[in-house]
Amino acid sequence: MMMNDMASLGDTQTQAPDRHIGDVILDLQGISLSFGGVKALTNISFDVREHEIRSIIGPNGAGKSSMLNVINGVYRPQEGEITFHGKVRKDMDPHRAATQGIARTFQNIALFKGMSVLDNIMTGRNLKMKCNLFEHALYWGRAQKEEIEHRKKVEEVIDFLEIQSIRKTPVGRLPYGLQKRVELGRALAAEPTLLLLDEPMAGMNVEEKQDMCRFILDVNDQFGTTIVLIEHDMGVVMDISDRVVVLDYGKKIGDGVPDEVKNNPEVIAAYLGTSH
Amino acid sequence: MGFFFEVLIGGLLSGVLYALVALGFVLIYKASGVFNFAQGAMVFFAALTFVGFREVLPGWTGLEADGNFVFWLAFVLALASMVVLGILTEKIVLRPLVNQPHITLFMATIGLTFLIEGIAQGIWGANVRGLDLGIADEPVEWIMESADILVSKFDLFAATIAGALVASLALFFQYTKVGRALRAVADDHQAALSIGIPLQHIWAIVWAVAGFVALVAGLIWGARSGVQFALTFTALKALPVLILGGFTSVPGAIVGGLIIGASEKLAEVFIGPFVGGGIEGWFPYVLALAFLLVRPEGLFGERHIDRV
Amino acid sequence: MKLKHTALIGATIAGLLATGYAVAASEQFIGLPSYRVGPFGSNGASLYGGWIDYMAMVNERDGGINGVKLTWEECETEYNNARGVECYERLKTKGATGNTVFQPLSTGITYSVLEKVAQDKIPMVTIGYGRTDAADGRVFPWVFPMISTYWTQASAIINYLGTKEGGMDKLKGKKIGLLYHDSAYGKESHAILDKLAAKHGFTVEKLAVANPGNEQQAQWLQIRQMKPDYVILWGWGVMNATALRTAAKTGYPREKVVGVWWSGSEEDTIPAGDAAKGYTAAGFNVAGANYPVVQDIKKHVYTKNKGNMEDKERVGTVLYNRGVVHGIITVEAIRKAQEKYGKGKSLTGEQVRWGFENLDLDNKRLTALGAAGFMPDLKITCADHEGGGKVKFQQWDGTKWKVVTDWIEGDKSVVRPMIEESAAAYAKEKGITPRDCTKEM
Amino acid sequence: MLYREAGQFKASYQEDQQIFPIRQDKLGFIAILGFFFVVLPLIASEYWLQAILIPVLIFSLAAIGLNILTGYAGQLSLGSAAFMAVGAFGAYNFILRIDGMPFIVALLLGGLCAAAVGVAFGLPSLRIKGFYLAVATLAAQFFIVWALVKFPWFSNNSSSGVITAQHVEILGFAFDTPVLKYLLTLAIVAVLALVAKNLVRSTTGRGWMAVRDMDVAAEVIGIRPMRAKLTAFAVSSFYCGVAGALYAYTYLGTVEPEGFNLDLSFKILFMIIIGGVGSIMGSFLGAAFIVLLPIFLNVAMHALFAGSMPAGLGSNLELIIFGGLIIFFLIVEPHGLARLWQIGKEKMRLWPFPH
Repeated sequence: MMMNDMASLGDTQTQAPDRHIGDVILDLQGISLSFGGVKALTNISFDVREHEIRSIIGPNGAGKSSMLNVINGVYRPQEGEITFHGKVRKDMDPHRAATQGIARTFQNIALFKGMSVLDNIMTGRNLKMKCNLFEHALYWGRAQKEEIEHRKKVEEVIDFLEIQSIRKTPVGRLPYGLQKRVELGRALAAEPTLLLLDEPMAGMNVEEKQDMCRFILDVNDQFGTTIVLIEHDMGVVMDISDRVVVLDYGKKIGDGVPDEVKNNPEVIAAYLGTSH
Repeated sequence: MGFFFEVLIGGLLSGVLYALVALGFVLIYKASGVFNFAQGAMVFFAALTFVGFREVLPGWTGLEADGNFVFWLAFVLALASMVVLGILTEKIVLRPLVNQPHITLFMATIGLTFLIEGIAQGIWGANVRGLDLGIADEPVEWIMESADILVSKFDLFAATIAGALVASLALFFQYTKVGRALRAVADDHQAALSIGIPLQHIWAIVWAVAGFVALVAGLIWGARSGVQFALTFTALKALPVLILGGFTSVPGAIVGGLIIGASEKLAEVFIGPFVGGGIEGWFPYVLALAFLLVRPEGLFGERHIDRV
Repeated sequence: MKLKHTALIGATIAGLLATGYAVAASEQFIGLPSYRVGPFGSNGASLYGGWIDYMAMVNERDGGINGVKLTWEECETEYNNARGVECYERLKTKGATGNTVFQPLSTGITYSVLEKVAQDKIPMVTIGYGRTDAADGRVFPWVFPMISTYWTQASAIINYLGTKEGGMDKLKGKKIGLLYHDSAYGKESHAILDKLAAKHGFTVEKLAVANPGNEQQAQWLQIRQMKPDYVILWGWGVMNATALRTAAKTGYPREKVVGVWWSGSEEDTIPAGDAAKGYTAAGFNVAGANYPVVQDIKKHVYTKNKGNMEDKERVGTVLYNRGVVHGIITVEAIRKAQEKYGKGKSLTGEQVRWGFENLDLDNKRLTALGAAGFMPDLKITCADHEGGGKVKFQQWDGTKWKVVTDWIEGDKSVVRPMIEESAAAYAKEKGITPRDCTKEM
Repeated sequence: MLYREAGQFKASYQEDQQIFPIRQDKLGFIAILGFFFVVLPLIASEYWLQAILIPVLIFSLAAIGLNILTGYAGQLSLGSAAFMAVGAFGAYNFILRIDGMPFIVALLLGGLCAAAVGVAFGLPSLRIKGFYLAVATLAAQFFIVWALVKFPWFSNNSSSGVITAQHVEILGFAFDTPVLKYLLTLAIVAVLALVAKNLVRSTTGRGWMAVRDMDVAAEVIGIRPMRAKLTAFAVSSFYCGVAGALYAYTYLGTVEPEGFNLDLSFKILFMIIIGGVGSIMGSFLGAAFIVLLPIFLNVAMHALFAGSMPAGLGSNLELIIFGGLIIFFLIVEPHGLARLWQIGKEKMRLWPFPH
């Protein structure tokens, strides 16, 4: 376990929480993905266990984001088999991934710029809201009750992420760091079992990074959410990950606990840019 | 079968004229991302200005009204007016609206349509005028005699002019400095700016060139059905061409024009009678729509892949 | 501050009262829902120009109608229904007695105010357009589709073709193409031509042209294929010039193309250039500036520089003269109404309506007006709001229109029953009890 | 000082989610409603009611419809007028062909016809975006008008394709005077505006906006872009359809298919751009602006230059000023009148102590 380095990152986290890494919930076997002849991913296999923080690292263009896109159904791999919660997935699209409890954030912030923070996070609850168009049109009655009920959940997320003061601000007006946080909030509002984070700390200063790390660990910790994380900051990755998978040019070149990966010669070569 | 080819050829030649109007849209969209709805009004403005100058010049200068000199002088003056209009549009309308959403710019060009229509008729009056380019609009006799297929001399002339225009525009963009700069701008505004291409300068040039295209289109359309307000409706003929050929492709405008022209005529003649006729108004749009469903990027557009 | 305010209001009221008083004595207000911009602006400018010039002439020459000066105000409709309704409402209350006649020169606007005019008691006169079955004055007391409706005109065109062929019986077996504007206006031609085709034994081939009609390659190639004996051109705006150009292009002789009156003005032939030569069109008025009435306008209005036309060359064109016809009919109806309700008085719309309904412009009166041969004689009755039903045919010689026939009448025995049938259906749908015309005076 | 929200605390989410969380706004709104429902019918002239207020209300409704589609769901449409036509002809045929059809039901059914047609023409939006879609919606514009002219059944075989709206009667009460027609229009528009407001602040509306702002992200959090786009097309066309039916029944009385032409579609688009994209209130402001501006220009032109200028020039000058003002307006406030209103309110909040 990698809990010993925690103190340096999260100032509030001093004692190791009680986490049980469970069974494999997501298993990818022999995934290959190509766009019009260009191979993005070649024969990649790895698994994700329940409650763990699993990182995907690799140089630019290694296929990390493509990997996330495969997991939540944005891209469909040409080859390979994905098993999620013990069931082999056949057809997949992002909507179905969402209904199965997969939520994610994006490398380039993909918030709904014209909407307020509150509304953005509320959209995360949409799958859990059952009223139909006509009830919405009438509003008073079931729709309002539902709205208030889910507002409570959303306010919990807002409290958790400490963004109470910007609740009603349109997200387009927020600074970058806060937007990233709101995006995390939107994903959390869906109460996912599997959370995919695509470079949640890119472009942040040290302080913001620390905050974000703390939130990720808290999510993992308090809600038991399984997290798949893409991140460039090696320090952070090695600190908070349970296991790390390393991609380069669409191929897997390393997989294991951080220490293992750190000392893998192929990984070192890839990062230093020497021969493959 | 002869009739089929007659309709087909007539349609293709009409299509060239649609392409001519569509070309103006493409130039501006390519360079500045503006869907310039005022292109139709520009066609009207250009033709009316030309005819207007042709009317008043003999009085001002004492020149012979039907002479070649007056024709070309009026042409040059009309062209100058279009260039001024293009530059003013860029300066007064587009520059302040830089970075606004596309739809805002689109709306501004509709506002511009009213403005141009008002100015054109305010200056030259609302009278409907004839325009004679000296080419009779009658069948080419030897084709008529040998194959009994009707091909209009005027349409052939118009197609030649359009072809020459496209060719010269292609050369202009390929081989001149301005042309290269324009292509750079079309590819990537930011990148073009960063290597020192004066974006707004380019825009002004493009609007002026679009004005020139509008003038040519206006003369040909004006000779066909008179110089009158209805010239603004030529824009509606160009829109399906645009979706078919792609907003950014010059060859797309030409090929799209040919396809739309030919298919709408064939549809009117061979499908029209079964549904009561008059389907030319909507058929090109439905055709373009059906095509888009299969190929959303249009005939020559680039395939767009969403990156997340 | 307050004092100033009160003073201002007082002055305004005083001003209003003063003008109201002055107007009441000697003015008759006519609201003009004109259009001078947009696709038909050219047509509107000529027509309203002629109308305004005629009224100005009556004011200048005669000092008004029995001393009652005509006043008018234009309201731009852009040929748009909603704008037309706004103009109708705006003009309604202007002048001493409100607007006393509404003539929108647009079938769309006619329909949009059709019910309002009955409520507001303002007669609506639609000369050569509008709702055809409104010619049944028993159902439509407030609407006057005068001189000739579309149906009468269609029938007159067929009669003209009959005379050209040398007798109506010669039409048997003939093929007539109908090139129509694909709209409510163009569709008016269908029912009547079908009926006449059945009666005379010819066939009608209908070809629709999509709005605006600047492309007709397909239609004329079809015409070339089906080789009709005549083509009736039922167009409007740019469609007419394009039709003539495309006819020339496809080699169809223009001598065999006959236009309706909205296809038969200089605005239609000039842009077509040489292609228009030989083309014939119907008209309930003719072109030409030599008629005494037009000469009077020139003398009393244009020499004083008070003319409405920007382009004086257009005085005497078909549409300009049509405007003069509008003026003559309006003025004569007011004159007629004054005979009943008091000469030298401003009349209400209701009173002017009576004038329209009892209008009788026989040839003697037309000669006195300087309009003999310029427009057909006309007699309106309670039941018949059309009144005339005669048209002349003019041929374009390349530079101007030349009258080629005398007045030709439509076939009332076919048209009138159709009008009555259609009007009865409307009355039933709307729950209107038709007036009993034997009791009207 | 009057417009101050300090001291108004929200104790529950319900209070926080009201349409007008600020008390002054609510009072102001009630005052406006009262003015339109009670005061105006008493003081407005027939001209104002029939020629201005009724069309402004009807166009507001159409603008709300287009705003739902374009402003909230981000799908540009140039076919609004055609959907109005479907509503008008739909309602006409329901009343004509079914005995005892109540007016309000026919109105809603007309709207539903428009919604169905709207969904059919909205299907391409699943694959086509932006201006390509906008031009594609022109297919709807031209096809629908053509079909209404071409098939005489729609106009009950009238020789010209024109329909005359039946008398409006609700529960035996005839709405035949301008005041009553105005009140009927106002009531329907007010209710539907409220419904629109409810929709856009609920999950449905958030779904639309999510698809508008970033459709890939919307799909990833479980919103179905297809459903969002098609419901937007349906609801938008429904609004346009009801507006079209009102256009026929409480405004013009007689309509022809060509009346619902491209110009009208553009006009409605102008209303939402000038009024404010993505704002219900902006739809009202935009409609008022676009209806009133040309009338104002016409009146002003007559007042200033009557007789001293050729009539044709006057009309063209109006057109020039209209076009110029639109461009000016887009440059000065690209977000529309609704934004100006908002800015005005922010200023009020600080007034008279801006710091």
